[in-house]
Amino acid sequence: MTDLSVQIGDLSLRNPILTASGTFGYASEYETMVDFSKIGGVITKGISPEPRLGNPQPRIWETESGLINAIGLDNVGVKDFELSKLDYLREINCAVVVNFFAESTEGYATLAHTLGAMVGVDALEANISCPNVKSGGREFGVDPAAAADVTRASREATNCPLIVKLSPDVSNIGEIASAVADAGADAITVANSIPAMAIDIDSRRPRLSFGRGGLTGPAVRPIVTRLVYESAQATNIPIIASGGASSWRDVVEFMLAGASAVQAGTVNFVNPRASVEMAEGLETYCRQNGINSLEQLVGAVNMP
Amino acid sequence: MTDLSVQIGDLSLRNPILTASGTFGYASEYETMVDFSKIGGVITKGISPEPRLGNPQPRIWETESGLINAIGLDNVGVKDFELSKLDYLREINCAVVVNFFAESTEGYATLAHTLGAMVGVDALEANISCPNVKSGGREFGVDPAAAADVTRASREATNCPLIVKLSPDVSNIGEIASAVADAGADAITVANSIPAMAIDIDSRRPRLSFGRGGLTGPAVRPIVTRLVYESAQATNIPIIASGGASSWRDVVEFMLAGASAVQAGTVNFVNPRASVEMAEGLETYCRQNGINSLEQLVGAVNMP
Amino acid sequence: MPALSRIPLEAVEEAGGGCLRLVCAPASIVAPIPGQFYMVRGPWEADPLLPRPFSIARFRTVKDEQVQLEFLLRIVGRGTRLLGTAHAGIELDVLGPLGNGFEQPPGDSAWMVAGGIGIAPFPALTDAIATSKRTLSLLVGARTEAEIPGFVDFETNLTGGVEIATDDGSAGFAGTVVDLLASRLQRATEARPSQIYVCGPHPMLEAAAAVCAGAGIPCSVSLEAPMGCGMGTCRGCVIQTFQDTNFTVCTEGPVTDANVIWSSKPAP
Amino acid sequence: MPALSRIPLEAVEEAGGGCLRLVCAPASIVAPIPGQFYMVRGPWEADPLLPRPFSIARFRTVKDEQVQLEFLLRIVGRGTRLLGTAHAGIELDVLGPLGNGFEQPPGDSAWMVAGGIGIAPFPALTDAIATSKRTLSLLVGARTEAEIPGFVDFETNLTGGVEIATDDGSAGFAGTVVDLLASRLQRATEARPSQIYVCGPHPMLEAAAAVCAGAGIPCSVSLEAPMGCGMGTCRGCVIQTFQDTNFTVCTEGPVTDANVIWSSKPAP
Ligand SMILES: Cc1cc2nc3c(=O)[nH]c(=O)nc-3n(C[C@H](O)[C@H](O)[C@H](O)COP(=O)(O)OP(=O)(O)OC[C@H]3O[C@@H](n4cnc5c(N)ncnc54)[C@H](O)[C@@H]3O)c2cc1C
Ligand SMILES: Cc1cc2nc3c(=O)[nH]c(=O)nc-3n(C[C@H](O)[C@H](O)[C@H](O)COP(=O)(O)OP(=O)(O)OC[C@H]3O[C@@H](n4cnc5c(N)ncnc54)[C@H](O)[C@@H]3O)c2cc1C
Ligand SMILES: Cc1cc2nc3c(=O)[nH]c(=O)nc-3n(C[C@H](O)[C@H](O)[C@H](O)COP(=O)(O)O)c2cc1C
Ligand SMILES: Cc1cc2nc3c(=O)[nH]c(=O)nc-3n(C[C@H](O)[C@H](O)[C@H](O)COP(=O)(O)O)c2cc1C
Ligand code: FES
Ligand code: FES
Repeated sequence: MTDLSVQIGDLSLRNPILTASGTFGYASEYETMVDFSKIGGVITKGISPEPRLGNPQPRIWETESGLINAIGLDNVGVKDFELSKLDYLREINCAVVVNFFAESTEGYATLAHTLGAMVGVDALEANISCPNVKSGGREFGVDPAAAADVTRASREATNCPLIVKLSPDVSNIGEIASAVADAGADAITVANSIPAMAIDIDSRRPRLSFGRGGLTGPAVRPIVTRLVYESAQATNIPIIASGGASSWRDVVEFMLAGASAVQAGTVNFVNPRASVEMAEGLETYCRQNGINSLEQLVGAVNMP
Repeated sequence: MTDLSVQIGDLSLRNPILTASGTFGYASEYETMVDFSKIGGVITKGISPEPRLGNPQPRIWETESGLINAIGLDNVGVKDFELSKLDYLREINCAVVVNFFAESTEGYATLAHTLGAMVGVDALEANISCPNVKSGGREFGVDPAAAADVTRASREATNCPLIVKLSPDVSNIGEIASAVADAGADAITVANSIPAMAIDIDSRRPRLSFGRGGLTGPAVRPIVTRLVYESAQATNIPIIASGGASSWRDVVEFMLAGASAVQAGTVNFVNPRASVEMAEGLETYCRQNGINSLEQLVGAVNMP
Repeated sequence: MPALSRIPLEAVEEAGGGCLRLVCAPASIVAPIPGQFYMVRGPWEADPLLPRPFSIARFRTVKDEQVQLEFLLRIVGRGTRLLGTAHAGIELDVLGPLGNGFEQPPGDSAWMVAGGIGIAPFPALTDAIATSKRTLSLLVGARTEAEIPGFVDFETNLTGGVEIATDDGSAGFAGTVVDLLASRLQRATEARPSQIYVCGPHPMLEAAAAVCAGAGIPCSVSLEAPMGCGMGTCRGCVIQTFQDTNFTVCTEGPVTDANVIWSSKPAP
Repeated sequence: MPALSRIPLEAVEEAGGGCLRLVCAPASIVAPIPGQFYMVRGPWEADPLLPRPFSIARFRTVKDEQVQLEFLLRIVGRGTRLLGTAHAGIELDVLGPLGNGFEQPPGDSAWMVAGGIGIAPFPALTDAIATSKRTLSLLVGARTEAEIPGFVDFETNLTGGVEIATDDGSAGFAGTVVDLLASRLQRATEARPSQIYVCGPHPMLEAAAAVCAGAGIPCSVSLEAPMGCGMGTCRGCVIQTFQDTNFTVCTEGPVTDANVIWSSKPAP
């Protein structure tokens, strides 16, 4: 059997398929659908220092092959996460990555410290790129110095493997990727949803209560593939692709572009079993093509 | 009848529908399909100082609700444009905008001077954002100072109305928009195609010979709508939306976000009559909704 | 326990009032509870992307414990248009049953109040209540006569009768179905129902809930909200209750007691 | 003069070798020239986005000067899959006729050489040449017998006969159809054709062109390239000729003399 395992800092994954933050709840929701032992890991909904209700309706709007969301980081908060969600996550047979965000550099550090110390948390993913909240998030993700600061502060606060999730709407993602790598990130996720907007021409109001939102789904995959490629050219730390992956073919494509792992996000809504199907498809593909180690795939695109 | 006319600097358009550069050839190709007197204007394929063959095959690849192209600015060059294309364009009953690009600031200025002096050319659109060529193009479009330089140089070289076409892959398009406005542009086009990439997992080569390409079509519209909105917040010069418009509804949506005119691009391939249908649909919409002047639409979105 | 099944479409039929009946082939799946819903997607490419939520309109168990699902739908946008032009033989991806369904009424009689396509869950509810020999009435409203959805042969079980309301007065009561509800509750001749079930657009539910609260009759509503996942994960369907808490329509609803969402104090 | 027409699909049929016949309803459109093509799109949403190019496989003029178009297609990807599962009654957007078609052969006999679905334009070409009483042969190749496309009832006009080549030797000549062409040209018994028409994948066209050039027989190829617009504007289909000039397949082709694209000097 092909070895699909992936090492990201101190985090070991059985295979490179992770479920993306905000698209897989706290895992228990998919218990009847997903055999967790078939995927690499789950990434939780973004956790904040305090619980958040999120934005009012409407929060999602579908566009051509894409989805715009402005959920507003509706989450249970770190306290309730530990009390009511972590027990379940501890028991599932795959890696558990906790996505988190705060409104200040110190906030990130405090939360990284708290979450990183929880038994059952295998890695942290710092969301420095959420387009859907008024403060915190995206402003850290578009400036290399700010991104490095948040990374460094979080890094110093915990020994837990640290993934930093970047913004896609930058002209030079390589610059941010290497700033974050230098500041101590074990890996980067490329990328969060792409800031977007849709307007109801009848009411003349945005389709989402928040105004803007983040675009995800197959529509954005070609853009994210390019961002993954550019990030891989700029840094040596592992890259986790996130944006539009819908099948094992897309997983292979992202890996060829330079990703070591791939997140299944919006596709979970289209097909809740997608993550397992992606992992199984990847395995079959590797077996049929004589690929013994994923290193033979990562970054193996032949550019002209 | 509703007055759909639009004024962009000294350029008068009968209505706000323009055909996008590179998707409408030199207009004569659509003679049997499009009644030019029903649309605002046509924008030619990008013209360069010398003729260009463009990139080898493959040049286009379809993605979910999108198209990636790396044509490589295949065009007849300015000399042959004047000799063999301009006579036809002079005769058609709508505005003629010539898209152009060069490899240096001086190159832009020289070409702006030459093209701007040609009888029959109603406006120029400077492409400072093409992702599909090795030099020239995009590097001007992601840096406010460089964008301003090219704009200023072109502005000083001609009195012809000057539109500058921006890059979408920037974190702060407003900054570039206002730099270009201050440098003398009459209008900006928001935006060119979004840098993207697709890989053939069998050959492990990019789907396009050039490696990367630009993503267009409905997939990108929500991103471009947001960019139009942000540009409109940052500058007072007219904005021309370009990216994914497929129906008159999309035209209204772009106008609500802040666009004064809208380009029909990839949709011409889906339906060569799309530009006329968009103009007709807009007229009906305005008539049915008691809109006497497009000023009632432009930027009229109610943000939260 | 929701499951994801690929089920061939057996028939697509006009159901009156511009609505369509989608009948699935019998499949080895668990039976739903009336009021539960499914996320449904046809075999198209990535646009439209997401499955669409539909209430179970009717279901029956056929030979070999196979369950046959039936949906009633109104064409309003891109996804329903494609489903409406689908032909027998294509395969649907059907995720469900999802959410919470209706409970049996506490007493002998119950009313169902439908706004337009809000009638969808009521044939199944009627089937379930009819077995318990209760008196059941249906109040159904639409903008105009032509838009009144078909009744899919469940009238026979509507022992309490059917009343129609049209906004334009083209058929039955002239006014909204909530106006009809209020006026019927005031009619002296009418026995008061032990439970009122309401399904329709959000503002109609709120109005009906207020009428029921005023009359002191338990009101069970089936909520609608834009849905991404149907499983509680995307948080797209979450609404805020009068107590400023989140209510996840797909998992805590779609059916819920109205006073969970709106203050049960009657409007002043 | 290309036009954009919305034409109902009258029938979808298996045509052998895994190919399908799409028959359009008669429409008031101009008749194409064999070898021309159409950009075809079904009534789906924005994915797949672009119409797909298909050669006119056959056409006939029916009563009231209506023209009935027929396409032959192989399912290879997303767009052809959707077209293949389309059902009679749906409407297709059909843009064409586009590009340049075949010319009549200069002499009395001609051969048609098809690689797989490259057979598509030849029924129409056969119809057109058959009226002029010339001798016509078809050479058709596929990887294996099961993939040989059907002949759509035009064998009767193939007065020169049909020869088959399969890569795996499962039927007819063992080898590629270009090998078959070369070997047939060398058979002493065979009358040399005045014109050879070739349709198939690009490398096959190039190989066939070299064989024809070696034999000194005019060779007309129908080129394939990814197409966006079919009208010469997107520049997606442009290939470079041996003279380093651009050749726009959709408007200068798809049919062209082979020596416009490849040097007519036979391979050394
Ligand atoms: C729990 C639940 C159960 C349901 N049960 C049923 C049922 O049994 N039967 C049924 O018919 N429906 C039911 N619905 C509603 C149904 O899910 C929606 O009608 C359906 O999802 C619409 O999908 P669509 O793709 O056709 O519309 P979309 O194209 O996705 O549009 C979504 C909504 O936006 C509106 N819209 C679309 N485009 C525009 C535009 N350009 N401008 C303004 N508005 C626009 C549409 O009218 C539609 O209401 C249910 C919903 C829920 C949440
Ligand atoms: C002038 C002209 C005439 C033609 N006439 C005919 C005709 O008469 N009959 C006919 O059947 N065809 C014809 N073709 C070819 C036909 O246009 C293509 O087969 C069709 O466009 C494929 O569309 P699709 O959506 O099914 O494939 P797509 O999904 O768009 O794929 C395009 C190509 O890429 C390949 N591909 C798709 N996905 C992948 C992947 N993941 N990895 C690797 N490769 C992939 C496919 O095999 C296909 O060849 C013609 C082409 C031209 C240019
Ligand atoms: C409904 C929704 C909620 C999301 N919530 C979060 C979140 O809480 N934190 C985060 O970092 N990313 C969040 N994301 C982004 C996803 O994790 C992922 O990066 C993005 O959706 C792109 O991948 P996809 O196209 O596969 O969905 C969310 C995305 C969606 C669609
Ligand atoms: C095939 C193709 C060729 C293009 N060529 C040019 C060009 O020469 N110059 C330019 O400025 N933009 C060019 N563009 C970009 C378009 O003008 C337009 O900005 C873009 O396609 C986005 O709009 P759309 O989504 O409506 O197509 C090209 C786009 C396509 C698809
Ligand atoms: S639909 Fe996703 S949480 Fe309810
Ligand atoms: S297909 Fe667009 S130029 Fe030929």
